[in-house]
Formats: sequence, structure tokens, C-alpha cells
Amino acid sequence: MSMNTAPPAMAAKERRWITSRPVRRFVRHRLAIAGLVMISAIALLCVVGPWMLPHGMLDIHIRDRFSPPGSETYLLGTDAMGRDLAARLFMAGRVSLMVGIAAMVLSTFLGAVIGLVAGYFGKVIGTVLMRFTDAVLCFPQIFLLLVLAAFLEPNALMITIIIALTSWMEIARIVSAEIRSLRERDFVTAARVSGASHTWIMFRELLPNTIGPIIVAATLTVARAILIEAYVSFLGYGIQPPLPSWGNMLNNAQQFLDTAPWLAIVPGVAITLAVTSFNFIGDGLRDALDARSDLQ
Amino acid sequence: MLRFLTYRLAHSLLLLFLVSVIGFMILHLAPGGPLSQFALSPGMSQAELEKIAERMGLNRPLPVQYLDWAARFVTADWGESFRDGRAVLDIIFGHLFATLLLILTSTILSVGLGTLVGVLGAMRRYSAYDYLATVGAMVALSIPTFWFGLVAIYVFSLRLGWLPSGNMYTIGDESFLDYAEHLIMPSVVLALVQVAIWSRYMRSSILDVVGQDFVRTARAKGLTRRRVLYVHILRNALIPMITLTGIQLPTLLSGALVTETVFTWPGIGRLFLDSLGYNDYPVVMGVLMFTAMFVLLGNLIADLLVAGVDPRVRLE
Amino acid sequence: MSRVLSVENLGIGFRSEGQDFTVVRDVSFSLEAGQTLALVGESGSGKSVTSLGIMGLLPPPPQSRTTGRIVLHGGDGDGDIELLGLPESRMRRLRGDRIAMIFQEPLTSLNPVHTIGDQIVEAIRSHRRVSRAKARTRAVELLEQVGIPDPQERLGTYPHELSGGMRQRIMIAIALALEPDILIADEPTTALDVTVQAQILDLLRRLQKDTGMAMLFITHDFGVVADIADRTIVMYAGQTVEEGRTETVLSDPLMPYTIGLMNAVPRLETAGLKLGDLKTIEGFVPDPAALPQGCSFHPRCAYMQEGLCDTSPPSIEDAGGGHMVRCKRWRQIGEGRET
Amino acid sequence: MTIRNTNRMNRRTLLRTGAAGMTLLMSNAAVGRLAAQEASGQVVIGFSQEPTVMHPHMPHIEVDEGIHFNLFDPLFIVDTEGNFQPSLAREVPTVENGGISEDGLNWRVKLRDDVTWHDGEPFTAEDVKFTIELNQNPDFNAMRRNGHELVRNIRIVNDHELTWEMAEPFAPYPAILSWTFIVPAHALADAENPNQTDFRSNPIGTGPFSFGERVAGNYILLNANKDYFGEGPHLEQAIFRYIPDMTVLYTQFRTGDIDVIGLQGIQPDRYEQAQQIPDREIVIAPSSAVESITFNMGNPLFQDPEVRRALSLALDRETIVEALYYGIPEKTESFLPRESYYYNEKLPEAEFDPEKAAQVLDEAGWLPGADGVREKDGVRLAFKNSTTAGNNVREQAQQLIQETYASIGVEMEISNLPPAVMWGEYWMMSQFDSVMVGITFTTGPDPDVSNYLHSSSISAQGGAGQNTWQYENERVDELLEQGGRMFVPEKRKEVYDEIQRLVHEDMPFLPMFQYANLRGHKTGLEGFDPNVNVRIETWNLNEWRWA
Repeated sequence: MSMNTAPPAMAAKERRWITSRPVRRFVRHRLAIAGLVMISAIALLCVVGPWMLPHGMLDIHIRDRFSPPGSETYLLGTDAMGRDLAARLFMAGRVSLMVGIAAMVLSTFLGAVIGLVAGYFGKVIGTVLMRFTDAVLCFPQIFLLLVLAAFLEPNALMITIIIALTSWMEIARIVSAEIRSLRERDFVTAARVSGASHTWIMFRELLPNTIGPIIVAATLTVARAILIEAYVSFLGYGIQPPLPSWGNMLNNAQQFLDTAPWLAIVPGVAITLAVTSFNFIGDGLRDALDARSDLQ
Repeated sequence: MLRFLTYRLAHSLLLLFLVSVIGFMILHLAPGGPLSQFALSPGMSQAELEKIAERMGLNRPLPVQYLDWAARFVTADWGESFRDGRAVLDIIFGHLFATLLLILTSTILSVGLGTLVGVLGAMRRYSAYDYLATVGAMVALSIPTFWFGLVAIYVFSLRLGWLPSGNMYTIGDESFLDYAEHLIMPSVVLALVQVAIWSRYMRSSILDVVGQDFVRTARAKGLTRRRVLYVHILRNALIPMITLTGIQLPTLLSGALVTETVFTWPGIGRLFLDSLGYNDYPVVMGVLMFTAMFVLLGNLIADLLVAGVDPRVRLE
Repeated sequence: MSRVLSVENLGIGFRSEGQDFTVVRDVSFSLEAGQTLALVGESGSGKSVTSLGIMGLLPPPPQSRTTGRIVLHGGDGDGDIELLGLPESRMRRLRGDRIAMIFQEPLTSLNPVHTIGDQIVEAIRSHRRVSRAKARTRAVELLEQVGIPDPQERLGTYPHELSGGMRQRIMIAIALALEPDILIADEPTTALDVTVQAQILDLLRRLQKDTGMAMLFITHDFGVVADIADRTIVMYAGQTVEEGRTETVLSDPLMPYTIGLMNAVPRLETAGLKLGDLKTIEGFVPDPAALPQGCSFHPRCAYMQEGLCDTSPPSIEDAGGGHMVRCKRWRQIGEGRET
Repeated sequence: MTIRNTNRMNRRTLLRTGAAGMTLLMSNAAVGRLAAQEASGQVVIGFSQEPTVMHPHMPHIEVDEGIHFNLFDPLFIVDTEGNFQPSLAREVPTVENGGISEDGLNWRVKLRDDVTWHDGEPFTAEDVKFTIELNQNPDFNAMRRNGHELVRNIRIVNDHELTWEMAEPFAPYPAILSWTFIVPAHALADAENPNQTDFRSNPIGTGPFSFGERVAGNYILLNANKDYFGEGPHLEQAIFRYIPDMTVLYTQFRTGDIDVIGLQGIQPDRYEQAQQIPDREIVIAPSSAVESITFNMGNPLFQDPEVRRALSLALDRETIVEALYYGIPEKTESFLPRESYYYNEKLPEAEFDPEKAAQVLDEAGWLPGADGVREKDGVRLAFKNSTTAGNNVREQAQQLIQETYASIGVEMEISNLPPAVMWGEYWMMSQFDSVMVGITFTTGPDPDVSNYLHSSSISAQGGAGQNTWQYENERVDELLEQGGRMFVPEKRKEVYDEIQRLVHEDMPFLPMFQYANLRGHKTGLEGFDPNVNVRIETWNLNEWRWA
């Protein structure tokens, strides 16, 4: 029960009526559930899909190339080399989702550790780390990312690392701000007095208290990472063929835009659906985990 | 005020220094080099390439190269392009107009539309409209900009033939209409994400303000709804949006880069990508520094603006 | 003494996420010119919602619905006006003009980005066709009236530059700008220091005397009630649970909830001596969507009798001389006190 | 060297004017006046790369030469047939006409006396001397010194004649001179730093067009040089539009926003569609670049000739050319372009026979291992193949090859790199296993390929050159040295026929096809005549005109 519609004056006074728990709030969030269902379906298709199709993603059928969607054995048509687009789409989904999630894990880890250390130690270390974070934030992400991508050997791992290296800053800021506000709380003082080590306090006492915002930011990072992978691969700096990704499928599709538009439309829709799912989930999580969510 | 400015400038300078070090390291520590583009020219050899590298000063120790670069940078000499030998700053300024035109147009679009969508959403909270706007914004945030641009080109240029598929103007016809025609697709595509962001934040900012006591006071005074909205709610709700605009600058520039590449818009983003392709390090470095300065300056201006419109904020 | 406002069988409910619940039930009272009525209760008892209902500031249907009658009685030849169902445009014209309101948080009740001068002028000019200059002159008068030094200069200041007490004075000035018939004061002193509280109460009393307006004073603090109110209504869970002349209610409270509230007031004689006597009522105001069976106060009531209080809701009864009580055991409670 | 001492006009032009004799008799000044009267209209040329380097001797890429050809003139140029035609020189120096001594060591060049720079200064021998010396100047950031380094004792005989000596005979030097654009001494000689001159943004030449303006990232505008000494120009303006996206480029060609689509031109898959566009002519323009799979002979795997033979047998050139490149380029066996006088037509055609390839490997002792990949002495027959990331069609070819190779038990891993990495030390210092690349081996019309095939050109072994496959064959070395000193084409051809045969046999790389680009122009544009000997189609813009 929430008093969302109560007049503003009531909101604060009647908050105690709100008996919400994060899980219930999330479940009630229709979009979040839609997102969860959608992304599960996509993931399932990507895992199981390739086995259910008659063609492998690398099988070349030059004669059948540019078959439009729905032709004979090709569900979504074929590409410029006569490879089954559906098979490639699903395999590409694996790659893109994996890259997105791995980049999220890596950047979350990086951001959390930097934020934690910066927030906990404050003073010199904190200042240095946060200034560094600020400096990296000055670069528009795509610019920084392209510089890295242009000079490094492109493969899935490298792209993951590059994306992580350019998207940890937000989480670092969130975590360091949270930690700074938590640092002086009683339970931390108590832990310190009882002789707990810095590491213990940081990871066992402080980090769990910031997990809500981290989860929200991490979910949105997956969405962004998928978009970025797509863009970088589209430009040809990303994941390299024959390994398909949604982004590099678009790279190849660009030149056939007027003759075989499905090559561009199919992966684009897949990206949009996947990213939308993660954004919906992130929105739901924010509502569920963030007390101020009403206002977001 | 003065103290604030001094502090912020010092802070910005420190950040710029870090930015330059990070940029320089990435550019110069990475394998490959600026000369690889000449490798396949007839009659080229590694020995020739090394001679060119030496003449260009590319084989000196990195710190020396950095200091040399930095010493010139502070005197507004950002080096010369490896390609055409023009001053980097001139090249950047040469592309600035296109980028500014694009981002300003799309910002006006997105601020206008985003505010409208956000205000309506906040005013009719939980209505079908609000729900639709929320979902719409989330989907808009999820569509890959470059792909959206491609689809737009496919539909409006290739299929319908209504709009030009790229460039900023037709050579020989540089009329206002011609510019406008070229501007429509890129600015709309760039605005898509910005509208989504703006409307979301606007909605939440409005709800934030609507919930404040002074709005109730205003209504209790018997003001018209319109006056409450414009004089009391919007005025306050827009203040955080100024800060947001500053914070969103990097996103906007990233978006501009993507849009410029899809629509071959001759702006900074396009310049950056081209220079990257040709390993034109001085220009790449210059654009990196320029965007960072743009972002820092944008945020500073945003802070000053907030201080200007919000009497509670004192610059210290 | 003329009646300026009658509230009859007021009921207010909200709808949230498809669920309806009632927060004010069957509340009736009236306001007399020059008199003060106090509405007392804890947070969530429905007193603030009642005041917003009178002001017409509740969210529009279907998010909220209001039943009963609220009648603004005309003075100066105007007829009676039924406020419920009045179109917003007409209601707007009454707000601030005939009925004004001040709020609990002077810190946040003023718009931070406009000068106080503008905010006063705005109130005047939205109801009267007067020039800016005239409105400013009036604003200076008002500031003088509410006891603000250097009023001319204060017009150009922003709310955050003033203290809480000052800001509440500004709020009062705005409310009084058009000499309303009714002033609703929603916990106007709660957020202020004790010394400032007294000043503000003095000010309100003085202004009431000068203007003859009726005041609806909302508070949870019986100390304040004693200070200012002629009549008192105690509300709990959206209902009137006790009502009467202030002296009567204070000296002879019959509803256990009222007794509990009064015990929660630090009195001068107990302060510093027997702090242990300062009691609070256990528990919370119930969720309006899940009211307890029987008397809604019974889960927290010290006088609760099983089988009586938890079965059917009590009705309101006259304990003599217009002292109304909603409690099945008011007689026992009253007797207990006498013996 | 065959020399046709015609004016700088090709046969088509002569036929068109229908007054060949007249034209030849006309003084150059007359031609110039005629051009001035004629010049009308403009042409918009779309390039997918941006010309930025206006100084023709500073490091640049092929698109820049599209501008150089029009702003400047060399002493003589190469026509579409591979013949030199005089430009700033009155005649092409040869052994026959005494311009080059028998031993190739002494040169004498006579210049035209009717040429002025765009700024009105007269063109003299001083300019030629300056240009060659500029390319020798250690402080100057020259693109290539190759050939110029051998020039000694440049002597100015008079304003329009000069001589020099060569440190050693160097047959490709005429070819090098044919793209050595003469730059003005008066504008450049006084520069304190030859690398930082105003000339780079405001070039002055003698060419048919003068520099108008450049809007960076957008276009370059050239204006007709009405005093041009040669034919034309017939157009008032030429606009080089930079349109970085191939799809947009094609669209603008289709809609008529650009008149000519140049450089990489139209993508092969659009050939059929492009031919349907009304009022457009699509031209297949052969390029001298040859696409091949190259092997790094430093890798023990490729030192086994049987492996190279098997890989050649399993290379389906036919499908690559026909399906992926839509049959536009032609299969080739040689590294020399088909149009070259020195092209060896008798090379046996490579077969495609995967079964035979498997058999070859079986016989050579490469037997399938547990994972299906062949092994020999514990070495797996697995290697990487790299190319520039982002080249779609080439990536498709890689994938096709990968599939066939896999079918004979050879594992080819595709590992593509961004250009900056690919063409850096990875390529130059032979750090790759194998590469798919299109290379122009020749030096203009000259068949000298020492830079790519001589064992002294292996950069990875301290040499100077691009023998990145580390090919070493003593006989080839000998022949290359011999051919480099020969000035009589008929005799020289025998040497290069033999070199081509030997390399074809050794297979340090597998040539697949000679590139051909689809270019298009609006119907009514005359004079568009791609030249395989130069890198860009705007080499003869002075002859273009609207019908």
C-alpha cells in the first residue's frame, strides 16, 4: 500500500502506511516484469535457438544469399553469403549479451572498488581517485572508447574490457558518495573500535549497504554496454567476423540497406528489445530499491 | 564568487591535466602508429617510414613528446595535423559550427519537446498518457542511435526521397531552407535520446517540486493553475535541469559523434573518427582535449546559471 | 456571533492503485467569526486532510472524493456558497480571498526563488485589480502588521535569508493580505522554537481580534490548544472522537485518546521533575484501508474492554453541554475521575 | 620505351575534335585561349576519403593525388596505355632522343617555355631542380625519396633546360618522375622550415586547375586555370566532395547530387542496380592492385612448399570473384597488372581442387589429428589470417576460405586488426602468419618490384622494403637487379616474365584477382578515362567536359 496519490502534504506524514518491501514493489512494477520476461525469452532463444534451426551460423550457401525473411528454411532470411540470419542472430545474441553482462560485471567491480576505496579512505587517496574519476568522466564515452578500440586488437574480450574501462565512473561516484555518508555511522565506528580491518569494514560492513544503488546502476550498465558494443562493432572496431554480434551484423547490413533491408532491421530490433528489457528492469529495480523512486 | 571561480578553474585545470595525460598515454602507448596509413603506398619501406617518424619527432621518449606537446598546448598551439599541416585548433574550429548547429538544434528540440512531455506526464501522473510517455522514453533510450539513423535514411531518403541522406548543405545552394532540410533527420535522430532523458528528468523534477509545500501555498493563495505551473513549479523544476544539461554534455557529444557518422555531418565527431582512421594523432588529441574542455566549461556555465537563477545557491 | 462556515458530514476518501480508502468520516463542525476552533490529533488522524478538503486542495476525482457539505456563509450580502462541487475557477477565487491558510513548515512553504515581496504582491494581484505599486504598499503594511522590522527592505529578500519565525510571519501576512473570513492554520507553530511559538500565537490572537476572522487551528499539541482555541475537536482515524468547549475538553476529557494526547504534553509542573510521567500512546494510527473492528482506537486504548470495544464501532454521544464523545465507556471514565 | 610525341591528348579527344592535324599544329597558347573560351560548367566528384594533403611531396594517400594531378604537373605523365607523354618537359627523355645516356647515368631534360604558375610567375628549370632537391632535403618530411636519392649534380643549363647525373642506373626513375609533381621554388625555397609552409593550405601549381577553397571535412573547390598550357580545362570548376559513407555516396550519385563517383566507387553488389539508373554510365576501371593471400615465410609452416601448394589448390578464386565481387575484377596469376607491357600471359592457371589439396598434404606427411586439423611433427596446420577490420567483402572472402580450408583439415583463424595496428609493425616487420591484402606491386608503369620481392627488402631482417612475406630466391634477386638497370622494354620484358614465372611457382603469396573498381558518371560527361597506371581517376580532369 502506498500513498502515491495522496496530496503532497500527506506523503511524509503517512509514509508509515507504506508497508512495501523491495521485492513486492518490483513485482508490482509491470514494466520490470515485462522486461524480465522479454530478456529471458531472448536469452532462451539465443541459447536454444541455434539448435532448433536447420542451418548453422557459419554455413555458407552462396546460391541462397539475400533470401528475404520467411523463405523456405530461412526463418529470417539470409545474409550476403547466404548464411541463415536467424542462426546468426541467436549466436550474435549470445555474444552481445555476454559482452554486455561481462562488461557490466567488470565495470561494476572496478567502479565499486574504486568508489569504496575513495569513499572509505577519503583524504588523499579518495581525492586522487575521485579526481581521476572526474577526469575520465570529462571524455564523452564514445570518444574515449573509439580511441581505445582503434589501437587495440579487436575481439570480444578486448571490447568487453574497453567498455568496462569507459563505464565504471558512474558506479564509482555512487559508491564513494554512499560510503562517505555511511563511514561515520555507528556500526562502522563500532567495527573499527572492535579492531576490524579496513578490508573487513569496507567489504563486509560498508559495501552491502550500497548494494541497492549498485544493482540499479549495474542493470542500466548492461543496457548501455550492449548499445556501445553494437556501435563500436558497427563501425568495424568491435567484434570481428566470423564471430557475429548484433553490432557487426549491422555493419555488414549497412551497404545492403536498399536491397536487403531486413539485414539491418532484424539485428536492430533485437538490440532495441534487449536494451529496452534491461532498461525496464533497471527502472523497476530503482523503484524497488530506492526510497526516492517515486520522484525518479 | 571570485573564490568560487578560482576554485573551479583550478579544479578544471587539474582535470584537464589528468585528461591530457590519459589521452596522451592511450594514444602513444597503443601499438601501431600514425604512419601505418602510408605503408601500402607504392615504393614504401619500413626504413622510409622510420625516417618519416624521425622527422615528425615520433621516436622521441614519450615524456619528452608529452612535455613538448603540453608546452605548446598552453600557448594555444595544439600542434599541426599530420595530414594537411593545418593548426589543430583551426581544424577543430572549422568543424565546430557544424557540431554546434547540430547539438543546438537538437537541444532546442529536445528541451522543448522533453519539457512538454515531462510536464504533461507529471501533471497527469499514472494516466494512460503518462504510462505511454514513460514506456516511449524507455524505448527511445534503448534504440541504438546509429541504427535509428540508418532506418531513417532508408525510409526518408531511399524509399520516400523526402530528405537528403547526409551532409550539411548542397554546394551551391546554401540557403536557409537547404540547411534546414539537411538538418531535420540528424537533429531529430540526435534529439530522440535527449527528449527521452529530458522528459524523464523533467517529469521527476516536476513531481519533486509539485510535492513541495510552497506549491500548496501558491494554490492556497488562490493562484490560477497556469500561474502555479509557470511561476512556481516550472521555475523551480528547471533549475536542476540546468545542472542536468551540464552533466549530459558528454552524452550529447557522444550522440553527436554517432549522428555525425551516420549522416556524414561535417562536425567534430566526424573529424574525430576520420582523424582516428588516419592516425592523425595531433587532431585526435586535440579533439579529446577540446571535448573535455567543452564539458568542463559547460558544467561551469551550468553552475553559474544555477547560481544566477536560484537565490539559495551562493558561489563559495 | 455569525457563522461563517459549516461542515456537515464531511467524508474524504482516496483512491490509489485501484484501491479506495476513507481517511475522513462523518465530520461536522462550524466556524464562527472571531472564534477559533482547534482540530487536534496525531499525524494521520485526518485533520490536515479535512483542512485541505475545505480549501479544495485535494487531488481531483477520481483520485480523491469528498462527500457531505461544506458551506461558506456569506457576509456583506453574499449568499451561502456550497464549496463542494464548486467549479475550480470559482473555488480559486475564494481561496486566499475568503479562506486563507498557513502551514506547518515555514521553511518550505515559501517559494525559494521568488522574493517575499513578489509572493505577497502575487497573492493580492491574483484577486484584486490593483497596480503593482499599490500592491507593494499593501505588502509593506502587511509586513508591519505581522511585526516585521524594516518592511520596505524585506520585500526584496528571499525566504532563505529569513529565520523560521520570520517566514511564518510572512506566511501570515500573505494569508491576511485580502482580509479573509477564515484562516486555516495547519500546525503553524510546530516547527518553531518555543519562544517563537508563543510570539506567533500572540500575533495570531491579536490579528484575529483586529480582523474578526474565524480561525481553524490544527495541532496535535494541547498546550497550544489551551492557549488559543475557543472550541476543540479531537480527531482519530478520520473521525471526531471528542468535541466541546476547550475548557471542558481540557478539564474533563472523556475519550481515552484525548487523555492519552494530553498526557503526552509536557506540562510546566512536570517538566524537569517527573519526566517519567510523560507518556506517549503506544502504537500507531491505523492504516485507513485496514481499520480495526469496533472502535478504531481500541488496539491502543488503555480502557479497552474486550467484547465491547472490539465488536461494533461506537457512536458519538452528548456528555452534556455540547461535549460530544465517541466512546462506549465514557461514563465509566468520567466516573472514575470523579471518585 | 615507346614514345609517342603527341600533345597531351588521348586518341578519343583527337577523334572527337575531328581535327587532329590542326590541333597538333596549334600553338599551345592557342589551345590555352580556346580552353579559356570553352571552360564552362562544373563537375562534382564524390570521394569516400577526404583529400587533405595539398603538398604533393608530403606523406599522403591516394585520394590526395586526385587533387595533385590537377593543381600540378610532372615533367611527363603516363597515359592509359602505359606510355609517357610530355607535360612540363618538351619531350620525354629517352635513350633514343638523347635525354638519357646509354648507361642511364646522365639525364638531360628540356622544358616548356610557355608555362606560368598560378600566381603568374614563370615556370623555369629552377623549379625542377628545387623539387628534386626538396625530396633529398633531410629536413623535409618527404613521402618518398626512392630514386631521387640517386640524383647528383643538378645543373641548370638555361631557364628551360637542365641536366643531372644518377649515382647508378635506375630504370624505374622515369616512372617515379611521372608522379613527381613540380612545385614552385619561388614559393617554397625561402621557407625556414620546409614542413611548415603556407603552401600546404594554399598550394600554387602549374596545373589545369588552381586551388579555390577547402572546407575541411566537406569539399575542395578547384577553379579552371584559364592560362593552362595543355589541353583544357573545359570545366570552370571542379568540386571534390568528401562523403565518408559508401551508401550515402552511392545514394548521392543516384540522386544526381554528385556527377562522378570516384575512388572505391560503387560497391560491386550494386553493379546491376547501378546500371539501371537512367543517365548514368558505369565504368569498370581496372586498378593495378592485386588481391592476394600472403604467407609469412618466416613461419616454419609456410616454409613447406607443399603446404603452400595445397593452400593454393583449396583456394576457390572463382567463387570469390564471381559471388563476392560479382565478377567485376578478373582472376589473375601475376602480381603485375594485366594492362602492363610486362605482364606474363603464359602463367598456368591455378586450379581449385580441394581433394587434390588434401592429397598433397597427405603425401607431404600432414595427417589429420584428433581435432580434424592436420599435423606434422607435432606442428598443427593452423594459422591466423589478418586484414583490415571493417572491410566487409574481404571479411566475407576470409570466411569462405576459412570454410574450404577447414574441409581439408587446415585451420585458418580470422584475426582482423584496426588499420593502425595492421599496417604498422605487424605488417612491416612480418609479425603476421598470413594476410589478405591488395597491393600495387609496380612503380607506376614500371615493372620493378624489388621493393616487394628482393631478399634485401625484408624489413624484418634489417632490409629496406616491403618484402614482408620474407621471400628469398637468389635467382629472383639476380633478375630483379638486372631488370632494374635495363632501359629497353623488349629485352626487359623477358627478365620480368621469368620473375613472374618463378614467383608463381614459389607462391610466397597467392594472387587471386586484379582489382577493378566500379565508377560512374553522368551521361554527357566526356573525357572520363580511368588510367590503370595512376591511382586515381581524376588524373585527366583537364580533358573532362560536358557534351
